[in-house]
Amino acid sequence: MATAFKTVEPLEYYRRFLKENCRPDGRELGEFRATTVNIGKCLLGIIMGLESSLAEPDLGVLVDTKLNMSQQRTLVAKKANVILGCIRQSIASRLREVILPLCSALARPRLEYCVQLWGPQYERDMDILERVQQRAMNMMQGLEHLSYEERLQELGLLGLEKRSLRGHLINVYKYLEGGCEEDRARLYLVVPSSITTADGSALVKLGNTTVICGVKAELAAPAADSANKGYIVPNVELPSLCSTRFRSGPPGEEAQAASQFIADVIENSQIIAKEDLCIANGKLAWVLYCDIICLDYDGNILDASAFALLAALKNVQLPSVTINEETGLSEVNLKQKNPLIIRKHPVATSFAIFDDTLLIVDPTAEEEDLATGTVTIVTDDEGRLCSVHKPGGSPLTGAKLQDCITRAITRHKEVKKLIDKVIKSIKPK
Amino acid sequence: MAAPELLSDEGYRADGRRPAELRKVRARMGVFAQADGSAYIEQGNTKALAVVYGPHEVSGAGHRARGLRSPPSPSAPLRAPPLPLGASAPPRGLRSPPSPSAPLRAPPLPLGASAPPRAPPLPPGPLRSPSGPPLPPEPLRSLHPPGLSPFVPGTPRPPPATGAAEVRSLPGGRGPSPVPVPAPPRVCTSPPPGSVPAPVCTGPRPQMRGSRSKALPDRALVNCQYSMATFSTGERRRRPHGDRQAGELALQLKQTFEAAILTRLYPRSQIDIYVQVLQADGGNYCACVNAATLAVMDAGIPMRDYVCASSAGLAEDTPLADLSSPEEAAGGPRLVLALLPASGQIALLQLSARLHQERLEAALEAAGEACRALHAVLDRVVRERLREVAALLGD
Amino acid sequence: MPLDHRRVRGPEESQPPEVWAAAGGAGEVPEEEDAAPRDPCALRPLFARAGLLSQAEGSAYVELGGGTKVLCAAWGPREAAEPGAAAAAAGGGRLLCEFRRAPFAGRGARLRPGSAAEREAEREAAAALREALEPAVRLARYPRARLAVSALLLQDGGSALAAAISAAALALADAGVEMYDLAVGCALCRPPGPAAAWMLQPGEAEERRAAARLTVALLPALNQVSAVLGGGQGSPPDAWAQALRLGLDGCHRLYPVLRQSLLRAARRRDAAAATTA
Amino acid sequence: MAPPGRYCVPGERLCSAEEATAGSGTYTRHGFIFSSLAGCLEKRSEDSGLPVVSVVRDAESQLLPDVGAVVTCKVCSINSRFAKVHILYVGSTPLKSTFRGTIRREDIRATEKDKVEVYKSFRPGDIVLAKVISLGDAQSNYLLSTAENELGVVVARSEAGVQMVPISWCEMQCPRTHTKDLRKVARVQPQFLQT
Amino acid sequence: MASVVLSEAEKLYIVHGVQEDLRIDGRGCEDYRCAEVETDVVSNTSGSARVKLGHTDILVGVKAEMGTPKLEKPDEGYLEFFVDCSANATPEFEGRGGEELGTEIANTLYRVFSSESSIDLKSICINPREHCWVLYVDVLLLECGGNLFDAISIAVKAALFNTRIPKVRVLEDEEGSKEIELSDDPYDCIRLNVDDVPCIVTLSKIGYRHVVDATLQEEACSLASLLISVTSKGAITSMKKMGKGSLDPESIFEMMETGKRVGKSLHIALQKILDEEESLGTSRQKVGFLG
Repeated sequence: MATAFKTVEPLEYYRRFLKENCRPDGRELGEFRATTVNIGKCLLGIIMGLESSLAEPDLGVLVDTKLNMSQQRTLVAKKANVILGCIRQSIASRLREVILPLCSALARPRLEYCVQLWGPQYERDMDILERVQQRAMNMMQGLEHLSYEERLQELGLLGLEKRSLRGHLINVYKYLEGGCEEDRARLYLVVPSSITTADGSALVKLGNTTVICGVKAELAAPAADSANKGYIVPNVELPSLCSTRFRSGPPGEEAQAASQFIADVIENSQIIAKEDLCIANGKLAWVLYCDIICLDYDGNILDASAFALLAALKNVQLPSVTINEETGLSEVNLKQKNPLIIRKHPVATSFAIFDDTLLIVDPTAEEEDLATGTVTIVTDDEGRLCSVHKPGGSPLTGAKLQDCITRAITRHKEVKKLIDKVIKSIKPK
Repeated sequence: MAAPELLSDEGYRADGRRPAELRKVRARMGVFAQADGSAYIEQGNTKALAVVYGPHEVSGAGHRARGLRSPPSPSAPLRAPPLPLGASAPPRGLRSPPSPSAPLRAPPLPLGASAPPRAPPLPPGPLRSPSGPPLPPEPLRSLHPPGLSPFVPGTPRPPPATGAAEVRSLPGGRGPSPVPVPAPPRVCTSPPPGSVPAPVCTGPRPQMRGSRSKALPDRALVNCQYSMATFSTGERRRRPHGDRQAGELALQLKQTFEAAILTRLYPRSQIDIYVQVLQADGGNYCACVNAATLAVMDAGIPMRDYVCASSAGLAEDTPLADLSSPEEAAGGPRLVLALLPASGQIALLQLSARLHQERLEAALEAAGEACRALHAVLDRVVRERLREVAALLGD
Repeated sequence: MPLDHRRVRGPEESQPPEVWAAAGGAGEVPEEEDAAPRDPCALRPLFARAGLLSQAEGSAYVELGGGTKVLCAAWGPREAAEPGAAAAAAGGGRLLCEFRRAPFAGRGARLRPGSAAEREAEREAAAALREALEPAVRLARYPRARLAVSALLLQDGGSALAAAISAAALALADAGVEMYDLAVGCALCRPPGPAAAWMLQPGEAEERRAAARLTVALLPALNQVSAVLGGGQGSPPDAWAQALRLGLDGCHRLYPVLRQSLLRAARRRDAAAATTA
Repeated sequence: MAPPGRYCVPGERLCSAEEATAGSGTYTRHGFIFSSLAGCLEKRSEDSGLPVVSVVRDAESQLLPDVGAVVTCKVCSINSRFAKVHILYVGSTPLKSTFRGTIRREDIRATEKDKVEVYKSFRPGDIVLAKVISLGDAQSNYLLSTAENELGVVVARSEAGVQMVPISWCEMQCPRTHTKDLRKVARVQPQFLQT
Repeated sequence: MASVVLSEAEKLYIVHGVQEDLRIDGRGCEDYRCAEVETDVVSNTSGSARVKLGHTDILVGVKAEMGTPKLEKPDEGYLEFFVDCSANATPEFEGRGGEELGTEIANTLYRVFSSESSIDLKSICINPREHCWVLYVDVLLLECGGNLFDAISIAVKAALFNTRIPKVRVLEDEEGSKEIELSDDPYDCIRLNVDDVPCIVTLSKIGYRHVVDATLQEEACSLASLLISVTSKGAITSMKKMGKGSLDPESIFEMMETGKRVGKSLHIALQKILDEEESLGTSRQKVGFLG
């Protein structure tokens, strides 16, 4: 997508949306992306493809009812027009070679993004959008004589009906579950997880951003200075697999920063008391290696990582260890396992700052690139701040920051609710 | 100061040598066929190999095109189909690689036959191991110019015109060092017109070997690598090269040969000298220098003179030439001298441990003597080599 | 390890609890280590899905019943990074393969990311992957360009390389790279013992105990073998040949599954066309 | 691709080479046509004999700038000898990643090549239509040409930062400041000149 | 890897020749080039060998050093392989250039020696989970004229055959602290039994046929080759397909058969030489690189 922007001034183009209080992917500024958590055991593939997960029995779907469809529709249409406007103004020539790329690159994705939000049954809505597309085509010379369908053929574009299949699925969810949720994070999926070689694992999907966290527990002697403490070793990996922006090889800056951030969160929030990890004072303690790997990088990696870490720790099962008195050797009983004690539930919420004033929650990769700054706020159950992470960027007034914090706290509630729901859903098994 | 036991009361060294005596030196030129020049030298138990590539274009790109060069004879394959080769195959089949005429296709592998390894190519002479029958007539189809000339650097007498001209005219005397095995019809290795591009080499990107920017406008770039086989030393080495010491020695080698080679003849080109210590028993660097000298000559690259290197030390006041590793280990002053014998110029002098300046004279003198002695030996090797090559190319 | 400063430091060394359990006597018994000799020709259920990552141009996920989970992403032709490489690739594109193992992928001790041993293992697997895929890709169609595939092993339940090969082929096809054929990977192993028969798609435990292992990759439509990689206890050629046949047969049986997943992906893409145009 | 027809995967045998000719996304082996893409099968029957079989994907098919292709690119730097550009689209398909290209001075226009000045033809930031004339060699990258009437600058901004309007084949004008700038302009129909 | 550039015509020439069972140097498809083997060339190693196969020149040194057994195999010693593709072979290998190929070969050797039967590792264990011999097998590639793997495997086998590990006695004094004593007699030493050490046979597919012991030029013509390690008894211990091409199953089966056949005779020939040299003992005139 990033390349597609090159033809229109990206920021310029973006501001047009912000003026309309909407974002290219159809969300409003204060709107989170679909969030998915995945703990327990079943195909990881399910989480990544929606349709198969319908089969999943313990599937909780919560759809926001506030955002009603008609409003959404107009939004979409508006957006598409905005874009076409951009194109019209930014191009002197109406040469097909120029317009077509731009339309296909800029306009169509926008239109289609929200296709899933209305079933094809709404004839009228389709008309709205078809019209938009027609407009796009009228802008192209040499096609005036053709009818709309013919032009589609000519240009190898698809009629919109064909694309709205995926819309069905989402609707199905809507009907499945009428549950209502405070915020605008539209879709929560709850499917059990996957990695059996890890002692605990979770997969979190925040829109497209997908992060998996696996926790492996090992035994080691505590550090000399803190004899009664165990270790928690977080490690965030951004492999080249998750986005072209990362090279393979040793962790880059962003990965290192993320690891450090997670480490700070763990440290500050006391998510787990390290004392709990100590088995024999000064002799033996647990080491929790928390490896967080990003599978699909579409922005807001910090929120996802923190979330994944929490969820993974939630379902860690440690074997019981006893110190044999006479031999002094420790014995591990792998049969008998018990969960970790999670003291706090820190939740991270990230905002992107536009032009020093506009705040956008849960930024996508695109948005992060364009934003003038970002800020991440971590709060715990009592709504206390665990960490405020603002790596430079444009300044932020105290009031704005306060605003962020309040939003973060509300966000925390929902996420907490989600986690509990997840845990409950997998308890029976 | 030097430990006393370096010299017995009778004035003999630990290995029975006299103070000024060298260890047994044995050398051979043209060990490898594919390199432009190569040589092997034994000084006592110290064994070293040297290989020379070039002069060639500095950027690696041209190099990869060359790929591994066997002696170039571009049209050979098309002109010489396998069968005719049989005719030219030597009668003494077993020791030649199987060729149709040789009746030896039957056993899939004439290994057993080849057991007492190939005889040295040299005609009788003090430097040759006696074993093995003499070499077969060389069916070397001499499409390529003779790379080696009878011209021996540093010799007072004027070189035969042809040879000398040879060396100067064709860049780097690209001629292969003729190997005693009958050369199979070579498939051209320099890309002929319309050749397919090189197979994507999984090896290093050529860039890593010097880019064009390193090319010197007025002379050739001498590029050296010094490496010691992991098994060459008593204690196993972890890496053959790439450590600081190896880098330092490579640099010294480079400087030494920049002094000796007539680099002005090859502007904007590169000459690679790779030395490899196979077995280390003192004076490794010296052995490498001597081997490299031979290799450079084998490659037909003009030099001012031989470069002969030898080490020397002192036991009390008696200078010791050509130290062995125990003698080196014994501590005491030790200097390494690289000499251009004819002119008597010093290419490199390195003195470790401190030493009073008038005692330097003695040591230096000893080293100088050693170098001159070595020069005599190397000279003999070269001349025999040339005679033999001349013979091969003659008929 | 060298990369320590790039990652959050942990203790110098630590042991997995299994070690101590063994010391405690109670030898751990992995559940899939079923004493009952399973049908050697039985394939484990395979779940494959193509086109699931938003950022990658093509992607695929393959999971085996054994618990092996591999995620693959592929990127279509890019400009070859360095000019020298471009020259080398003038005849056709270059295929760059990467293979990574998640630190928690293995049973027992955690694989320390960035450690020399780990890098070595990954590099070797990557090379094997490349050799298995190269014959399937029409590199000649992409002059001066490079194609990239990177596989991430999330969990190793045996037959990891085979799964990676299949997944990588799917990812490439999903990315719209022109290929002669898909590549289907399949692993076998021979348990110790004189008369033991080769079995298809060994689980992790079986693989660990195996006397000999073999991984084959097949281009099913062309019936060409693109990878043979195996070793272990010596046995006469015909035994290996028979193992090879078994493996190839396994590939043929896996093919439909992969094919279906790819078709589904293609339909899906057309249905919701070009969300990433 | 009006009706969603048959889908196929790489290596799938489509038909024998006798009954059709191989189109895009396919290859021929031992007298049969195979698919080389995962996509939708398309049979377009040419009036001239055999139908063309090809396998098509939607927009995101992986194509490269090929010799003769018309590409849309953005000028990123110029000097007296050539202009360096980023190729963004091949025909009407956006590329996944930009490819670097070069428009040499002598390839800018067809006539009076010797009089051409690069800076009078392109400026950094311009959107240019060009044609690929060579893939280049080890050193250079894609070589492009604008030596045709339809090729050249299609989008350009003036110093004032506004879209300029083409007024002749070699000039564009800034609607705000009315200053004229020299460009190698792609021919555009008059009816679009005022916008 | 070192490679030569061939024109289409030259490739055609080679391929056609192979079809006729005639190769550019006059060999048949199943013939090896003349190989020269000499053991004990580097005196300060436990065992060494040099193999010259056509233009491929390999030097292998084996050093036995004392180490601690691996955790999973407390009662066995182990082998360590290291392959140094020195710049001697080709300037491309200068610096770190040869490492990629080096590690590839080393990995292959590990796989070839993976089956426990190949060498009796228990015999080189001194005392369980404390001391054992570690055999560092260091391969030095001096010149490569094709078919590296075979040449290297031959050299390795020869070197292992030549290896002599000093006998050691473990003395245990009263407070249980162990002491290791090296026997000073150079002649009482452990020899390794190399009967089951496999050799690698690389079969390169050229046209519709496959050849063994391909030269560089032939390697340039072959898209895919199968690497098989065969024991003297004709058992296959490992297989690997190499190269960017693919093979059809039938040809693989043929190749395995050929590989077995050739491999066996290879072993016989090699063993013959080794025994010959052995019989000569110290009287043998060492030639090394002077020959």
